[in-house]
Amino acid sequence: MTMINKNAAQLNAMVVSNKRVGQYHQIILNVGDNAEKCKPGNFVAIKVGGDNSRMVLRRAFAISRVTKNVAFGGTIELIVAPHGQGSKWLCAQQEGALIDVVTPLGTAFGIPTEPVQVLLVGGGYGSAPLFGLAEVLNARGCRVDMLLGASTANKIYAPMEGKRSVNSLRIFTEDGSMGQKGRVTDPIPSLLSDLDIAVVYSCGPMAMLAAINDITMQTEVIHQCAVEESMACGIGICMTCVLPVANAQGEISMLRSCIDGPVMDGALVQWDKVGEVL
Amino acid sequence: MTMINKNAAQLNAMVVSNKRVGQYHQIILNVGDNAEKCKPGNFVAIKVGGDNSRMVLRRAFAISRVTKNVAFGGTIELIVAPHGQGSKWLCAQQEGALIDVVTPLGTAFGIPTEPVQVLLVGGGYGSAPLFGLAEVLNARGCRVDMLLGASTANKIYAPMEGKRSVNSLRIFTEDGSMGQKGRVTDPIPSLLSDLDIAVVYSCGPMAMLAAINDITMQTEVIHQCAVEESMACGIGICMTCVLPVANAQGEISMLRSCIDGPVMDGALVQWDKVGEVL
Amino acid sequence: MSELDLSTTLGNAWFPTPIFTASGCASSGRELAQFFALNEIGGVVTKSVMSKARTGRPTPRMAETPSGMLNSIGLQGPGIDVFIEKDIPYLVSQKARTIVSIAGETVEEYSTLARKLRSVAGISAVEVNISCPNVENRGLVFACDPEASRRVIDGVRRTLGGELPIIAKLSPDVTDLVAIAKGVVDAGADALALINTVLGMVINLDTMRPHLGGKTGGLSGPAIKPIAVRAVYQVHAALPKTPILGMGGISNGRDALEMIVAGASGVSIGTASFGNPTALVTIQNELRELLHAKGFASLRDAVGFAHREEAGK
Amino acid sequence: MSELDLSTTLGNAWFPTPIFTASGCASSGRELAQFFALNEIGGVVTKSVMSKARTGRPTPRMAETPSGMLNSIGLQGPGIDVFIEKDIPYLVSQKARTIVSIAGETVEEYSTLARKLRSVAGISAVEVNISCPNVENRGLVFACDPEASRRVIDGVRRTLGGELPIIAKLSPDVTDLVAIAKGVVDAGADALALINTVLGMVINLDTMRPHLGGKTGGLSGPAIKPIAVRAVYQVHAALPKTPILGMGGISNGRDALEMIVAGASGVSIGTASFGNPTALVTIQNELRELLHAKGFASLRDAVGFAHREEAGK
Ligand SMILES: Cc1cc2nc3c(=O)[nH]c(=O)nc-3n(C[C@H](O)[C@H](O)[C@H](O)COP(=O)(O)OP(=O)(O)OC[C@H]3O[C@@H](n4cnc5c(N)ncnc54)[C@H](O)[C@@H]3O)c2cc1C
Ligand SMILES: Cc1cc2nc3c(=O)[nH]c(=O)nc-3n(C[C@H](O)[C@H](O)[C@H](O)COP(=O)(O)OP(=O)(O)OC[C@H]3O[C@@H](n4cnc5c(N)ncnc54)[C@H](O)[C@@H]3O)c2cc1C
Ligand SMILES: Cc1cc2nc3c(=O)[nH]c(=O)nc-3n(C[C@H](O)[C@H](O)[C@H](O)COP(=O)(O)O)c2cc1C
Ligand SMILES: Cc1cc2nc3c(=O)[nH]c(=O)nc-3n(C[C@H](O)[C@H](O)[C@H](O)COP(=O)(O)O)c2cc1C
Ligand code: FES
Ligand code: FES
Repeated sequence: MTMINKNAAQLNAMVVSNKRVGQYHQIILNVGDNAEKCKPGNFVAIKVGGDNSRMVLRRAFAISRVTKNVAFGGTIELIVAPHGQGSKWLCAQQEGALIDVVTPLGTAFGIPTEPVQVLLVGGGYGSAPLFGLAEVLNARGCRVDMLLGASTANKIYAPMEGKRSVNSLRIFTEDGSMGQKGRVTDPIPSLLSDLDIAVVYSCGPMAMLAAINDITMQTEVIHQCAVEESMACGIGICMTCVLPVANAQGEISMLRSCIDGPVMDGALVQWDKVGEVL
Repeated sequence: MTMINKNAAQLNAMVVSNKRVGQYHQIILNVGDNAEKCKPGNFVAIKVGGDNSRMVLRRAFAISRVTKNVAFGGTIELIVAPHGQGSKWLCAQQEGALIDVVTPLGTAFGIPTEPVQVLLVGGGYGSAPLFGLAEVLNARGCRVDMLLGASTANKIYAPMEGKRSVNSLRIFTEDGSMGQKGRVTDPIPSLLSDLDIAVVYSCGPMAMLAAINDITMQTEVIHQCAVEESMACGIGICMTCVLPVANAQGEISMLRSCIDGPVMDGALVQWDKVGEVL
Repeated sequence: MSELDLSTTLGNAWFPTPIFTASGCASSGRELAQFFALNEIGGVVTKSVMSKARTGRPTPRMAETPSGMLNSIGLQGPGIDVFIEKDIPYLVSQKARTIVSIAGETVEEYSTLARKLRSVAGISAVEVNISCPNVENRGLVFACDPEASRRVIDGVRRTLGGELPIIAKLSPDVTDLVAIAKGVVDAGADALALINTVLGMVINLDTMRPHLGGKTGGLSGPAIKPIAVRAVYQVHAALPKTPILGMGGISNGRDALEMIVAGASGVSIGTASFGNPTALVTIQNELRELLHAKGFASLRDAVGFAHREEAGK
Repeated sequence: MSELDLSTTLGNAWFPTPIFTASGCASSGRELAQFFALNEIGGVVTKSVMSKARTGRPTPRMAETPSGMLNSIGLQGPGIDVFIEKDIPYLVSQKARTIVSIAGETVEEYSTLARKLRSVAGISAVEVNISCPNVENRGLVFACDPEASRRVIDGVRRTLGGELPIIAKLSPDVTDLVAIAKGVVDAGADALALINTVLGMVINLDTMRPHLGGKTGGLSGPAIKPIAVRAVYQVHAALPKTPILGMGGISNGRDALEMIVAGASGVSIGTASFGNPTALVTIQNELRELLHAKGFASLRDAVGFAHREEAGK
């Protein structure tokens, strides 16, 4: 039996840097040797608000990139949107601050054993883990095309250095303020029929993932998506983060997106039943 | 009818400096013009813990000294013991931080109209308001003798510059680590019989105030003491900070130490009934 | 935006805004007047007054708890006669709309209090705090006993006649809050105040005994907000026509709006004023802005909005 | 200090320490085993299991609240058969002392669950979670109805025989907790677990509806600690011989000690594990140090210490 949370550790990570990038903060944390265990798709759970905080739950953030850094040992990068009190607190942490993290958590993106052609689709800060994923796929010899979308330009996260591992990158904004005007899902049907894509990897809002899945279900293409459900614990003990997923036999059960996800096989997720009683 | 809290205002005060002094922190806050309304004996109520704090109540601190400062306008000084989470948070605030304060609150020490001889007795951080008081009394031409006591040396707060307004200062520690070994109350009976003292001013733990009052009650000497009861609001609306006090007719009622105190006539406080049901 | 109609009614009493002090958290009003004009808010709910003067419970009377506090005041107060003589005229002089909170140890005491208030000018409504021990029945709190609750309200209703609206203030420490609410409404309450504090305790680890002089105390503040919202929602669902004065942990405009869409026609602010003497006006301003931002033309449209039918169901 | 005796008993079951997981806050144990060895703590209380598999309530199932959270899981689980087949052997393999929590919708279902557990090796006690809607009686929660509570415990007692201790887990959402406690002890409970979550609600101001899929949820975490301490203190005062497993907001050693001196023989840690996966061991270490610092020779001496006679009274 595989051990749940088997790579996870709770540790105090130092903030190595914290920079604003558009509407997001790029935060680099020193997690030492633990970085070696972090794979694209995994996430960290962070204690927010300091000692006297009224916030009792951790916040989940995707690990965007993992680096082996000479000065600090291993570091992980997060791309954080200042949303509510907890993420705002995180975005306000300065270099040198110590942060209580549990990492790495959750499933990772599956990497093809063959150098196939893949499509990466990200919405908003959902692009964060895709650049780290692209590096791995690229090293495996895959051809990586990427589509990023958001409502507006400064919600697009697309760092310069990230583009190196990507063969093509197209950007879509709903207001047309960057790249093409429209939705990131618009070009997918033609891409899937024109190119020989084996896997679509996606990360972003649930509605986007569901829309992508509608498209891939018409094809033979595998859809690996990183879902985002509210999580109270991040380690599988609370049962709050569930969504309906079928197994190979077609039996549907409520799986925990923190340990059976966030990366899931899109074809098995019962998108129309998310948020319903089974 | 006098207005309750009539000088009080809620304002954001900047931390001008924060220095460790023995076991205490000397914290100077810029309160602008409001400083002019602060008198020895008054206190401030401070919001602690920042935006997401689970601490919902303000913390009360005596105003130690008031200064007119060229750079900042009016400042007030606090002497803070890092006791629990709230006071520790305050002691950790750095220069430049903005702090939400309500000030000045409560009654002030009564100042004699004639230049009489007075004795000031402080326990622990209770000495804080006494130096500001000494300045005022000194300016009025009073002879000011001061006794300070604490369990041990670094709980004695007796700043150099404060001593200027004091004719004599004697220090007592229970462990003998500074000044004389013993209690601050020990010398009071002989001082009251040897010197022509008109008023004893006291500030410190309730047990010390009660002990002083036992002594002054044997004499004609007036005892003005600053009491310290747990306060939820500091402004007279919650009724948590009460203690039994007689009026001129001898009728006892539960007075609020935040608006009818902290400075009270020791002779009227019913020391033996504090904490009892009337 | 200044056009947005914030006015509300509790029974036949009209108030320009839905923001009230909470009983026992504004003393007699004078103390807060330094921080804002008392007629700027919806109204002042006075500290519960009894027929005789009371010195209350022993100290310590408070303990801070995570996102809340316990209090054990024991209804210290001057008694109804001094209250009518000294406190009401002050509130009237400030043009504050006043809801007088009364508390008793017997059904008769509540009626006596109501009788004294009947002829007093300048009162908008009477809040009947039934979270008091009933000395005639083993000290069982009135609000925890459906029959005793009814009898108190019935007595007050008969004494007051039809003029002044009665707001019955209930305790959340019961198995079936809706049943108690229905009982007091049947007995003549025009409106309900929900919720009083939740019974709690803190142990002092220095003395190794209960920290409060009165051992147990009432829990208030943000910690109890989810309990209060649930209470208001449940009772509004069962009694949609009965106005509710909602309270429990409201500290900002969002909290106030949550309570209003759950079913409250007005909200009382208690503990938040201890942390922030200007809380009432801040919350009132935030609520106005939020209602506007959410597209409501008036407060009235927002009351109970969370209960609306789901589209397509 | 390592000498300090932390051991405790609940009925005839012995545990090396008084620190337990809380039902529903440690799943089946495996998830936490990465963070500490399950046999290091007093024991694991498993998620309440029902006779059939259940998918539970719709999402969202949680909302954070000031110093607490609401949950609405709806007892999702694999059903007793799969549980016995898969989860118990794992816990046994880890040498974890195990308290199995059971939940039912009818009195009969509880007895059925007890019957299945009777012959299972490696169980230290059964916790009976009676905070479930009684489908035979208008969905009224068993724990809110003294008679239904008694009947559940009575049925489980008869089925189990005298061997396994029964811990009845009560809800704080009742008018008279002591009466319910007495009833279930009369019916055969060896110990009590106090408290389950407090019913609450959060409104989502984006959708302007109750945030949780199940509308209401259970409030847990530090916010409810004063309610839990009060409940434990009250019940221990009334039933000093009945061991109590105390819970509700315990996040550090001081909280645990507060609960113990109020009258708990053991404590369960729920929500704190969500914020801190190593909470149980941290709390256990802090408790050991605190007991030592306060001069206790054993945990046993501290249980109920806040109730001791006052000197000279
Ligand atoms: C697996 C996973 C990966 C994520 N990766 C990222 C990322 O890379 N960058 C990023 O900016 N955000 C990411 N999020 C979303 C992030 O967790 C939320 O924005 C954050 O929890 C909000 O906390 P808050 O205190 O700022 O907001 P509040 O709204 O005040 O939070 C209140 C509660 O709701 C929960 N919550 C609120 N929004 C979300 C959400 N969108 N998803 C899950 N829980 C939520 C919080 O955790 C908290 O418990 C991720 C979420 C998950 C589950
Ligand atoms: C009029 C007045 C003047 C004071 N002046 C000073 C001063 O000059 N310097 C100084 O260091 N301290 C002073 N204190 C005490 C100071 O208010 C407390 O040390 C502080 O409130 C403790 O808060 P905490 O969060 O650190 O401790 P905690 O113990 O965590 O506080 C918990 C709660 O208890 C209350 N509380 C705890 N201890 C006291 C106490 N001794 N008095 C009143 N309330 C208490 C707190 O306000 C808070 O609500 C004064 C208190 C009063 C009433
Ligand atoms: C210090 C204090 C005193 C109170 N006194 C009374 C009272 O006299 N009568 C009453 O009906 N409620 C009283 N309450 C309860 C409040 O009116 C209110 O119902 C409760 O505190 C919840 O609101 P909050 O969380 O905003 O404080 C008191 C509450 C506090 C904190
Ligand atoms: C997510 C969650 C699930 C829970 N599930 C159960 C359960 O299945 N059975 C039960 O008896 N109690 C359950 N509880 C209640 C806890 O066991 C505990 O009584 C309560 O949360 C108070 O403790 P805490 O504040 O330490 O969490 C659950 C609590 C939470 C937060
Ligand atoms: S977040 Fe707790 S089980 Fe997934
Ligand atoms: S502290 Fe609230 S009345 Fe004095």
